[in-house]
Amino acid sequence: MDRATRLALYRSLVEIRVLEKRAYDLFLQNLVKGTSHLSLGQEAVAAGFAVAMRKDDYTFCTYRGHAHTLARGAPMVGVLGELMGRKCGLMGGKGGSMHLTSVEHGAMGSYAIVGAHLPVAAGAAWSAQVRGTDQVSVCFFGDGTTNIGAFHEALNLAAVWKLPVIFVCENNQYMEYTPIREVTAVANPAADRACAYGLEKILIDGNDADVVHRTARECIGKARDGGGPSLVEALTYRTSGHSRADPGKYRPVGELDDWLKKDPVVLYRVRLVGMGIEENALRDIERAVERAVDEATEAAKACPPSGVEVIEKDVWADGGSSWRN
Amino acid sequence: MDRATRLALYRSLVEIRVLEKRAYDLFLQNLVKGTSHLSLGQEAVAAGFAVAMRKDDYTFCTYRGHAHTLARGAPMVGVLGELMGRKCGLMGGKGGSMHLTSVEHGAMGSYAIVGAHLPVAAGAAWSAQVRGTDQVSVCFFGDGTTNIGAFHEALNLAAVWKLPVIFVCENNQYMEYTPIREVTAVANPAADRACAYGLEKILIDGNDADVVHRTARECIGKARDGGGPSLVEALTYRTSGHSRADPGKYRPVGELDDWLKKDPVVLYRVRLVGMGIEENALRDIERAVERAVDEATEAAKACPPSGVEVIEKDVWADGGSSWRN
Amino acid sequence: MAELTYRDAVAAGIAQEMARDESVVFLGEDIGAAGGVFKTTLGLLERFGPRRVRDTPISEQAIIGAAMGAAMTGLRPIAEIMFSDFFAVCWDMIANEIAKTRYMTAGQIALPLVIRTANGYGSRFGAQHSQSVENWAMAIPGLKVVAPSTPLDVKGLLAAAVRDPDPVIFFEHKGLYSTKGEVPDGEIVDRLGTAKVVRQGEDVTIVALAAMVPKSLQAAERLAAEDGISATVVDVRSLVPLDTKTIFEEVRKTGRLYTVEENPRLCGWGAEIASLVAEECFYDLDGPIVRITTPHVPLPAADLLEDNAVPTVDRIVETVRRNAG
Amino acid sequence: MAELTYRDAVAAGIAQEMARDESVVFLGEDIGAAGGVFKTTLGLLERFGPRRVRDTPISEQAIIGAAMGAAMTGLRPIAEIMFSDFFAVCWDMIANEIAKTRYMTAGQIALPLVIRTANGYGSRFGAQHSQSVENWAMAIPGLKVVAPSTPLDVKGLLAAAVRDPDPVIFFEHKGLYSTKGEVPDGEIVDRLGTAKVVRQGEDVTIVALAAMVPKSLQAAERLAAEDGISATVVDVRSLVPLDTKTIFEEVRKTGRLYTVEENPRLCGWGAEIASLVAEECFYDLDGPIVRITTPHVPLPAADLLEDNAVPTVDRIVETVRRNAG
Ligand SMILES: Cc1ncc(C[n+]2csc(CCOP(=O)(O)OP(=O)(O)O)c2C)c(N)n1
Ligand SMILES: Cc1ncc(C[n+]2csc(CCOP(=O)(O)OP(=O)(O)O)c2C)c(N)n1
Ligand SMILES: [Mg+2]
Ligand SMILES: [Mg+2]
Repeated sequence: MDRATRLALYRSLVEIRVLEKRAYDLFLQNLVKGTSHLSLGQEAVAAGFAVAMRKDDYTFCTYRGHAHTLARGAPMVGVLGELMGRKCGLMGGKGGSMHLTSVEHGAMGSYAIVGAHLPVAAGAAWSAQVRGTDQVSVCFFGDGTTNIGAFHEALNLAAVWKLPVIFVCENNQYMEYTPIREVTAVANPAADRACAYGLEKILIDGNDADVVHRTARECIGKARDGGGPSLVEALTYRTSGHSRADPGKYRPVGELDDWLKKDPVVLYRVRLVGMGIEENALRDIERAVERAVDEATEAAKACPPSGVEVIEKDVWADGGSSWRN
Repeated sequence: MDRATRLALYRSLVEIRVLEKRAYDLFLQNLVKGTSHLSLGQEAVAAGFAVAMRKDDYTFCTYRGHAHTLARGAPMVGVLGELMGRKCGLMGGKGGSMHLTSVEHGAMGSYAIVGAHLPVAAGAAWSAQVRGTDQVSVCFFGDGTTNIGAFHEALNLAAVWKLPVIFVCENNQYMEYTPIREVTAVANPAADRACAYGLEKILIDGNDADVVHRTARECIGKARDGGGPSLVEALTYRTSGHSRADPGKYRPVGELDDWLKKDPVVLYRVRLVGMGIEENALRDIERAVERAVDEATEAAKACPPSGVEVIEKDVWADGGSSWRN
Repeated sequence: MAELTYRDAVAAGIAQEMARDESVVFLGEDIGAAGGVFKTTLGLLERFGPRRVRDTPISEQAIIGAAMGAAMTGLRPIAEIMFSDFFAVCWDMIANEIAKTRYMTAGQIALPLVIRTANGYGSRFGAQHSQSVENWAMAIPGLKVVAPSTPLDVKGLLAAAVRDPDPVIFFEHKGLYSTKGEVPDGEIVDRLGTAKVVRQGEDVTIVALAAMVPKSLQAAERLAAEDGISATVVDVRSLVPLDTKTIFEEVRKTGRLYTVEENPRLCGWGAEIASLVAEECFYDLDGPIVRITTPHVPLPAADLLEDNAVPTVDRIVETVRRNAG
Repeated sequence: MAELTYRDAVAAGIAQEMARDESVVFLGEDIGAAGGVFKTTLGLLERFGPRRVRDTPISEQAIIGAAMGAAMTGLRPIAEIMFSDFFAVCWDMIANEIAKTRYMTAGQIALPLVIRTANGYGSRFGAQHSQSVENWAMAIPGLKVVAPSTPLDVKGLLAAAVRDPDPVIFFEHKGLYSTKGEVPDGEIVDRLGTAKVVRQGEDVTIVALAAMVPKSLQAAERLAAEDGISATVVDVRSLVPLDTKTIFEEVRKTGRLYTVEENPRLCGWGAEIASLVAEECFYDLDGPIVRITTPHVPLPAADLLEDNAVPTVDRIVETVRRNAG
């Protein structure tokens, strides 16, 4: 892995970390009114994949989608603006935190009903196959998602049609508040099910950006070459609550601390320094990101809230919502 | 296996065979107006399980459910009457061929939407578990059903809760007209997926009534003893079309003939004779069954059609359908 | 000018559009090699090949999800859901994902797709294969909803649906598949959102949809002959957009409105039209608005029961006769 | 007499029934150890134990299917679907299986069960977590449908629902969870199918449901104070069975009907009531029936947009003022 890639990974990790923290601060300031689901602790999955993707590849993610949307290059002000219900939001406040989308950057939507986007991601991959492009579709979801019907249908279809899609399970150990192991028949909710679709079992350390990136490159390369889908399970942990309102009290004592020792941003920084990359270069990135997030925050705050005139817009392609003549 | 069990199995096989043929004849005579999905060629699965079940166990099956309903002891006249829309039908003509039900005999319904009854069967098993009875729930479905979401959800729940339920996939090689192998990621659509639920792989010859029966006894015994669910794939073939209207032209030449050589009724008869059971005993069974089916046919024909007064009955427990005061 | 069946008009409409536009693709269960379980899609696989015409597993969520993913990435998919009752197994994909995505993304994602389905009573299939669920779709903002009653309208409206930039739910009526009608040669493209006055009268206005249109026409003839009541019959054709202009105009002329709905009573499409008329044409009404619907019950299977549950010609005649007095 | 929140009334109602009847069991996602994501079920696991209170995987089809299977075999399950929007992922189980089974089996199978769910706008969750889908349930024959607006009604109607021998869909309104009200001590059991006149007036009748009830009451106060218009407000409470008696009586007294519906316009519950009134109270009406609904759009996420999409007190006041003139 070359230096540029490593720095790109680090930058992405830091961007997500700082932006997610900012989102939380803004919630505490009552500037983010709705819910929000942060990826603190899970940054390496988003960064590792996004850096391995081509500009015209597709990302599909869940309500826990700030990280993935940002990692594909969506503007910070658009993300924060959306959380705050502002005109400058990626969707002008109509979608909210759970539905971040930036088609321009290949971020094809954040989906808030568990499992729904897996078939959709398969469909985008099918489209690439039919159109004869070599685009790849990457679909992120949680451990809890592996127990819903749509998971099964999407995996089977993708395998049968050999679709260029990577299904990435971010196993952060919990659904909302219930530990995944209490409601799942196998120990590794995604990896142990690859067998059901004739796929290879891929279980990786989701807190190691290099490991994720390498896996991403392999799976994406295979998909692009017509080798069909992959199912990846990345082990990780969300170090904040499920959503903004959750203090995470259901966690056994010590669990969070253990995982904080494996903080993906810290780990990666230590590794880069250990490899001889100058602290300065890293600090430049950190400062630049802080600045960018600050600027985006100010810009979003300065932006007016979305006006009621958009309520009846954009149901249809003609821009309106009329259902009669 | 004792003689009585073997004769019971044979009787059940013959009953299903003769009744299904009769259903087809009645369709040709335009006395059965709706659709019907026969189990010709698949008799050993229904017989093998039903004979192993206890009177208070539960059967759940699909639109292809005449065999299973009959095998649990439902009266022939009720089955034929239902197909013909008569008052004496199991549900007085309201359900039709696809929904045969006889709660009195543990036949808890035939379900016509692919996959739906798997969670329901799990629920009945959960109920037995909660109530502390040792009843077992047996759920039959086709190969095509293994690709729908409800399959996945039911299997996982049953495994996690260690429910006393046996899921039995009758792999008859086809969905309606499409071969299952063309749309499934694994060769054995059910058996190769046991791994995804931490279950044992069980793949059996579904045309051998003894094999099915032995498997049924093992799985049912395990479930009754608190050992949890099983997933069984029984290889078989439907020797008629998918439903009444289907001539089965999509089959490769010779395939049907090959399977007819493995006819479960003929095979079993030959085996019994080979074991020294007297032809006479078998012929007695055959004649008794023919007579019973003839009588049931005449009784059903003699029975008046259901009257329009039942249309607005039995939506609610009070017997009516009123939605207002 | 050729005489086509309603059934053949489906394949003709799809073929016209697939020939015109390379981006139109078609997927569903048994639609390819088998030509559809209702034989509505015969010849399409042969003509357009397996790249564009795909048989799927029994995975309705995957079918609709795949169509959605394909539509947002450059294709114009037509997805078949074999029976409209099965919308229930993929309702999230239809009602929560497809219908809402353009709106939530403030227009970033376009979903030009068609979901075709066989709807309605008449085949004695029972409660899970006979429903009229146009109102399910009509209730969801973001879906256009069409239900033709003639071969000509099938072809023309299907073409319009495929060319429409928004998701269209296309209800074909099972009971009409074998009906025939003249369809001019050459390209036919109709307009969504337009009702048709199929009989002009003076005393009462009957609005109907799909299979209820020919019944209403028959009833109108009888009312004219037996009672001297002259009825206008409007074929609504398109529920969303709704041609309130035509409906209101015809109601204003006669001062009396009857809806004839195959759906069970509560929240049927006729309720919406009745409420619109009761608000916007109140002062033009000469008497109560009367809805003629299936009672609020599931459909029974037996022919006599099924035929008498849905509105019959007799019931339409008697209701209008009694009320228009 | 104690003051309870609407939220606490849920747990109180469930607890009352679980304490009374051993056969009542409760299942859903995060309902046990976590006490529900809306904290509506706190303490139930501790009190009734894991045999009767079960956390499930994210498998809505399995949840509802399990409830169904349990209900037909001797239990009285209460199932929670976390948000009513998720009905869409298990709609087949609700609309095709549970609703139709008693009818199809001519009364052989009883399904005494309750499906509770958090419904409605107000949490800035966006289009997939904020819907009012009472009309989805109302449209399905075989489901009873309840939507209380006060803590007292929550407890009493929930108890009635649990004791009812038929399936009941119980809509709790997210936006009301933190509202408070007096609830007498001791057992409370209300009656399904009864509306409440919550304000008596003379000029117009407003019928409303759930969160629209307090808004309608506020609007009525303003209409009285600002315009001298005296409004009756009816809390419909139960959509199936529907208390047409009370509604008709109140409409007849004032001659004017307004519905206030949170659902998007088309095929809302108010359309049904409007059509009933337009048929059965036509000659008592003094002016058009007016429906005040959310426009036919998905719900936007930003607070300002969400609050203005659904009917506001202002909009109710202005609409009545304009029309009642
Ligand atoms: C079909 C459905 N059921 C339930 C929910 C509520 N819900 C939202 S997030 C969540 C937990 C999801 O867990 P997981 O898939 O592990 O993702 P994570 O939040 O941990 O990233 C649940 C149950 C939902 N959105 N959709
Ligand atoms: C959800 C759903 N999709 C499609 C159908 C239509 N359909 C009825 S039977 C059938 C084939 C089922 O195949 P399989 O599960 O192998 O059972 P078999 O008929 O072979 O016994 C299909 C597609 C259905 N009833 N339900
Ligand atoms: Mg998780
Ligand atoms: Mg099969």
